[in-house]
Amino acid sequence: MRYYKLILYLIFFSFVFLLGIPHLYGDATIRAFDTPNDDGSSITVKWNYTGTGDTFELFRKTVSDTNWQKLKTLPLSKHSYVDDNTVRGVQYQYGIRIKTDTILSEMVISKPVSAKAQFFDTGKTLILVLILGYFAILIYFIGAAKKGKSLFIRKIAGLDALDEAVGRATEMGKPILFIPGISSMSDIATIAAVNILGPVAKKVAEYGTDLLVPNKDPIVASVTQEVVKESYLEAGRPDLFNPNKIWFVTDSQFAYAAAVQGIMVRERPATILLLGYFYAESLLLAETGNSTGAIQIAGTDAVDQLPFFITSCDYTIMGEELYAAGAYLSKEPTLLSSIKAQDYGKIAIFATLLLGLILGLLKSNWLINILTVR
Amino acid sequence: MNFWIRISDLDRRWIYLLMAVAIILPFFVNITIPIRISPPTQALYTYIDTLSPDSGPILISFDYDPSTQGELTPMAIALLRHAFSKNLHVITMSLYPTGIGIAENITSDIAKEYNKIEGRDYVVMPYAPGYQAVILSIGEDIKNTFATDYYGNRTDTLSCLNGVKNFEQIPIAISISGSSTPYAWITYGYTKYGEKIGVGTTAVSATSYYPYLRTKQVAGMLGGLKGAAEYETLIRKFYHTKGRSMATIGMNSQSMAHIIMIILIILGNISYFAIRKQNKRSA
Amino acid sequence: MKRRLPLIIVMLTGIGMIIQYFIPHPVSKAIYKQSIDWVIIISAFYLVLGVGGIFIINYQKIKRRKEGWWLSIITLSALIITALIGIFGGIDNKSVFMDIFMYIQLPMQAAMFSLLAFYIASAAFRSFRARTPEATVLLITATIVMLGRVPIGSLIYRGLPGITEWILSTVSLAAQRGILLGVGLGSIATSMKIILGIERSYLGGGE
Amino acid sequence: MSTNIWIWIAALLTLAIYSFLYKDNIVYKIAEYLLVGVSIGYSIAITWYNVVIAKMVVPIRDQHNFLIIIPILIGMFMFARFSKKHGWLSKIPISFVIGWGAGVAIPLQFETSIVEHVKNTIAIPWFGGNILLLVNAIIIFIGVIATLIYFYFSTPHKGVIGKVANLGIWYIMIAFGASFGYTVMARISLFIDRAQFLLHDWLGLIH
Repeated sequence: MRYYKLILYLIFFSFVFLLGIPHLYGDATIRAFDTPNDDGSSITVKWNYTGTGDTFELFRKTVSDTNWQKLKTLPLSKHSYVDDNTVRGVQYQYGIRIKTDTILSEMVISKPVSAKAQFFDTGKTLILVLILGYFAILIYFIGAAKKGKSLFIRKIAGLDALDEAVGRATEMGKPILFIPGISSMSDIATIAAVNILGPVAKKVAEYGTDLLVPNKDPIVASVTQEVVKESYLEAGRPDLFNPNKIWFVTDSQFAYAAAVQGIMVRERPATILLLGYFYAESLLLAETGNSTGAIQIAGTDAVDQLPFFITSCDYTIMGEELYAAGAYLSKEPTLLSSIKAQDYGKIAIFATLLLGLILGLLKSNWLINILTVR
Repeated sequence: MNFWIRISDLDRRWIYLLMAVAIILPFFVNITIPIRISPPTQALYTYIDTLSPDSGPILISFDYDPSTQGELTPMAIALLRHAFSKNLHVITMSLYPTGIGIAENITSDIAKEYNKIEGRDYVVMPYAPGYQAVILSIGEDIKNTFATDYYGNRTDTLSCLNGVKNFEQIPIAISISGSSTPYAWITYGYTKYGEKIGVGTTAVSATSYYPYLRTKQVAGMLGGLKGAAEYETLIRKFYHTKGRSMATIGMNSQSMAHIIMIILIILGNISYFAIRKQNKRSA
Repeated sequence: MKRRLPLIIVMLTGIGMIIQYFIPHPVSKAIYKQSIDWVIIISAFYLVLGVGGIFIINYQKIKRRKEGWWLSIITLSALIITALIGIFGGIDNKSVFMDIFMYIQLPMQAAMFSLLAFYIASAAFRSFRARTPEATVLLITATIVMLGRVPIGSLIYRGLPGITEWILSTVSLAAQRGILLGVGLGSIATSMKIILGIERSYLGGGE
Repeated sequence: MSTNIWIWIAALLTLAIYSFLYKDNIVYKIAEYLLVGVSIGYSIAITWYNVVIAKMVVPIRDQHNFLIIIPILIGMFMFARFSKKHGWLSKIPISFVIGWGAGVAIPLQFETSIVEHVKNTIAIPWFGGNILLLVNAIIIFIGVIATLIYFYFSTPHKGVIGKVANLGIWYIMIAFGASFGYTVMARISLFIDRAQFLLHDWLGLIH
C-alpha cells in the first residue's frame, strides 16, 4: 500500500516539475554523464527536445562556480556533445537553452557530473574473449604435443625443395645466401625466418658450405648471428663459424638492396633463400638472384610481394605457410601445436561466416553489432 | 624455328633497352593518346572552375616528400596553373617539413609563368609542426597558425589574405599526398569545419579514397600520374595553358611501356607454344 | 636464473602490453607511451652494435688488403663524414647534411627503386607463360589490369578500367582477405607462443 | 644543362646505379659502397637527434624523468654478449623488445586482421536492392572461404576439401595477377620520374 502512495506522489511531483520548465518551444531534458570507456578526459552531454527553435546553446559551469560559461552553439539536429576539455574529478553542470533570433529559453540544467577514468574498456570485451579462447586452444594443443600425440600437418610445397637446394649448393661448393627479410625482430615473419635459419645453418655446417646472411635490421643481425653460431656448435663445427659472414649491412631499404644485389652477382651463391617480410625491394632481389641462375626459395606473409616472388623464384612459401615451415623444420612438437590451434581458429571463422550468412538472410544485424569493436 | 628459342631466351638486357626506349621516346616525339577524364578529376576541376577571384583563396597543401615527387608534383603544377589562369588567390603550405621546400619551389616557379606576386596573389606558408593541430588551428584563425609567411612577412599585412580568417573564407583545401594526410584533412577539416577537401594522391593509394568520394567527404580527387594528366588535359583545353605537361608526357611513356610489356608477354607465349610444338614433333 | 630470466621478462612485458590494451585509464596510456620510448631507446643500442660490426668487417678488409679493400674505405669514410656533418652541422632543411641526403643518398635510392621498371618487365616476360591453367589465369588478369590502368587501355576497350576495378574490389579482395585472416591467426599464435616461452628462437637457438 | 654541382653529382650517381643493368662494374660498386656508407651515416645522425637527444638527454636533463635510465641500462646489457661469463645478460634487451612486440600485436591483430575482415565479409547486402553489389559480396564470401581452406593444414588436399582449396588457388592466382598488373604502373612511373630528372633537370634536353 505504501508503494502505491509513493508512486502517486512521484507522478504528482514529476508533473509539477515538468510544469516548472517554461514551455517556450517545447519540452527539453538534459543528461550529462561520464563518457564510458575513456581515460577520464571527457563528459558526454545528451538532450532531448521536441519543439521549434533555431539553435541550441550549450553552457557549462563547475559546481562551485556561479557563472555559466557558453561552450558551443549547435544546430537543432544535434542531440549530443562530447566535452573533451574537462579536468578529471571536477564536478561540472551542463545547461542548454533553445534560441531563436528573438528569444532565448530558460536554461535546462543537468545534474552535477565528473569525468572518471575507467579500468576496463567494455567496448573491447569481444577481443578479450577471443584472446582467452585462442589461448585456451593453443595451450590444449601444446599439452597434447607434450604428451606425445602426433599432429598431422599437410605437405607444404617448397619445404622439400629446401633440403635439395641446400644440398645443391654443397655439391657445387658455392655459398648459400640467406635473407631474413627486411623487417624487425618483432615481426612474426622474421621469427619464422630465424626458425628456418637454424636447421639450414646446421646442415650447412655439416657439409662445410659457406653461409652468407646480410641483415637490414641490427637487432635481427645480432639474432641471426647467435642462431647460426649455435647451429654450428650443435653440428660440431664451431671452427667454421665466421661472424663476419652474418652481418648488419645498412638500415636503409634500397641501400640494402643495392648491396645484396652486389653480393648476388659477385659471390654467385648456388642457393638463395628469401624468407621473412619484404617490401618493394622483393623483386629487385629476386630478379637479380634469378639472373645469376641460383635456385631461389622465397617465403613471405607480405601479400603484396607474393606475386613477384612467384614470378621470379623457383619455390614460394605463401602467407602462413611460412610460420608452419619454421615449426615443421624445427621438428619441435610444441611449435607444431600452434598450427593446430590456427586450424581451429579457421574453423571458428568458418562457423562465424556461416552464422553471419544465415543471420543476414534473416535480416538480423546481431552478429555484425557484436563484431563492432568500439 | 631457332628464332623462337632465341626469343624465348632473350637476354634480359634487350628487354631493359626496349623499356628504356619506350619510356624515353615519348619525351621527344609528340604522340597524342586521347585521355578520358575520370569522374573524380572532373569533379575537382568543375569545383575549382566555378570559383571566382572573390571566392577567397584556395589552399594547396604539399603533403609529400621527394620520394613521391614524380607522381604528385605534376598535380600541384596543374592545380596552380588552373588557379592562376583564373586569377584565384592561392595559399600553399605543407604538413611535412620536407615538403615545404617543394611547395616554395613549385609555387614560385608557376607564379612566375603568370606574373603573380607573393603576398598579393599567393602566399607560401612556413612549416608548422603537427598535422592535427595545424588543420584545427587553420579552422580557427589562419593568421594565428602562420604569423609570418615562408619569407618572414607578417601574414596580417599581406593583401592576399585580406578578409581571410579561417576555412570559412577558403573555398577548398587540397591535400596532395602519398601518405595518410588527406585523412587528417577529412577528419579535422571536413568533419569539424565543413571545409571542402580535394585530394591528390599516388596511383597506389587512390582506391582507398573512393568511399570518401562516394559520401562526398572528398570533393574531387586526382589519382596518380593519370589523374594529373587528365587535369592537364582539361586546363589545356579550356585555358590553353602553356608550359610542360609533365604528366601527359609521362602518361604517353606509361602507355608505351605497358604496350611493350604486353607485346613481350605475347611474344613469350608464342615462342613457348612454338617450342612445345617443335619438341612434340621431334619426340 | 640465466635461462629463465629472459623468458620471464618476455612473459611479463607481453602480458603487460595485452592488459594495457583494455585499460583506457590515463595511467595505462602513459605507461604505453613511455614503453614505446623504451623500445626505441633499447633498439638504438643495437644500431651501435651493428655499426660496430660494420667497422670491424671493413677494417679487417682494409688491413688484410682483401679484394676490393679500397671500397671499404669509401663506405667507412662516407659513413663517418655523413654522421659527423649531421651531428655537428645540424640536420635542418638548409644544412649540408640535408644536401648530402637530397643529392647523394636520395637519387641513388630512387634510382635503385626505379630499376624495378625494368625488372618487372623482364619478370613478366620470362614467367608469364601459359604453362598451366593457373599460370594462364595469372597472366590474363595481369594483362587486363595493366591495360586497364593506362589511357590506351580504354581506347582498346571502353570497359577495361571498369573490369580492372571490379577484379580488384572482388576476387582480388577476397583472396587477400583469406590470406590475411590466415596470417593473422598464425601471427597471433606465434606471439602467444613467444609469451608462453615456447617460441624462443630469437634468443639464439637452443638454450 | 644544369650548372648546379649537386645536380651533377646526383645525375652521375643515378647513372652509376643504372650501369648495373648492363652488368656489374666498378662504377656501380663505388656507388653501392658509397650509398651504404652514407645511408648508415644518415641513420646515425638521425638517431643521434631523435633518440639520443630527444628521448634520452632531454627527458633526463630537462624533464627529470629518471625512469629513462632503465631502458638505457637494459640496452647496455647487450654489450654483455662479448663476455663469456655474463653473456646471458645480453638476452635481456631482446626479451624486452620481443615481449613488448608480441603483447602489443595480439589484441591489435585480432581487432584489425580478424574481426574487421570477418565483419566485412558477412555484411552482405541481401536486401539492398542492388543485384550487382549482392553478387560481388557473394563472390567475396566464397573467395574468403576457399582461400582460407587452402591454408588449412590439418587435412590433405583431397576430395571436397581439395576441390575447394583448388578454387582458393584460382582466387589467389587472380589476385596475384591483378596485384602484379596494378603495380606495373607505379614502377614505371618511378623510372619516368628519374628520366625526367636526367633529361630535364640535368641535361635540359626536354622542356
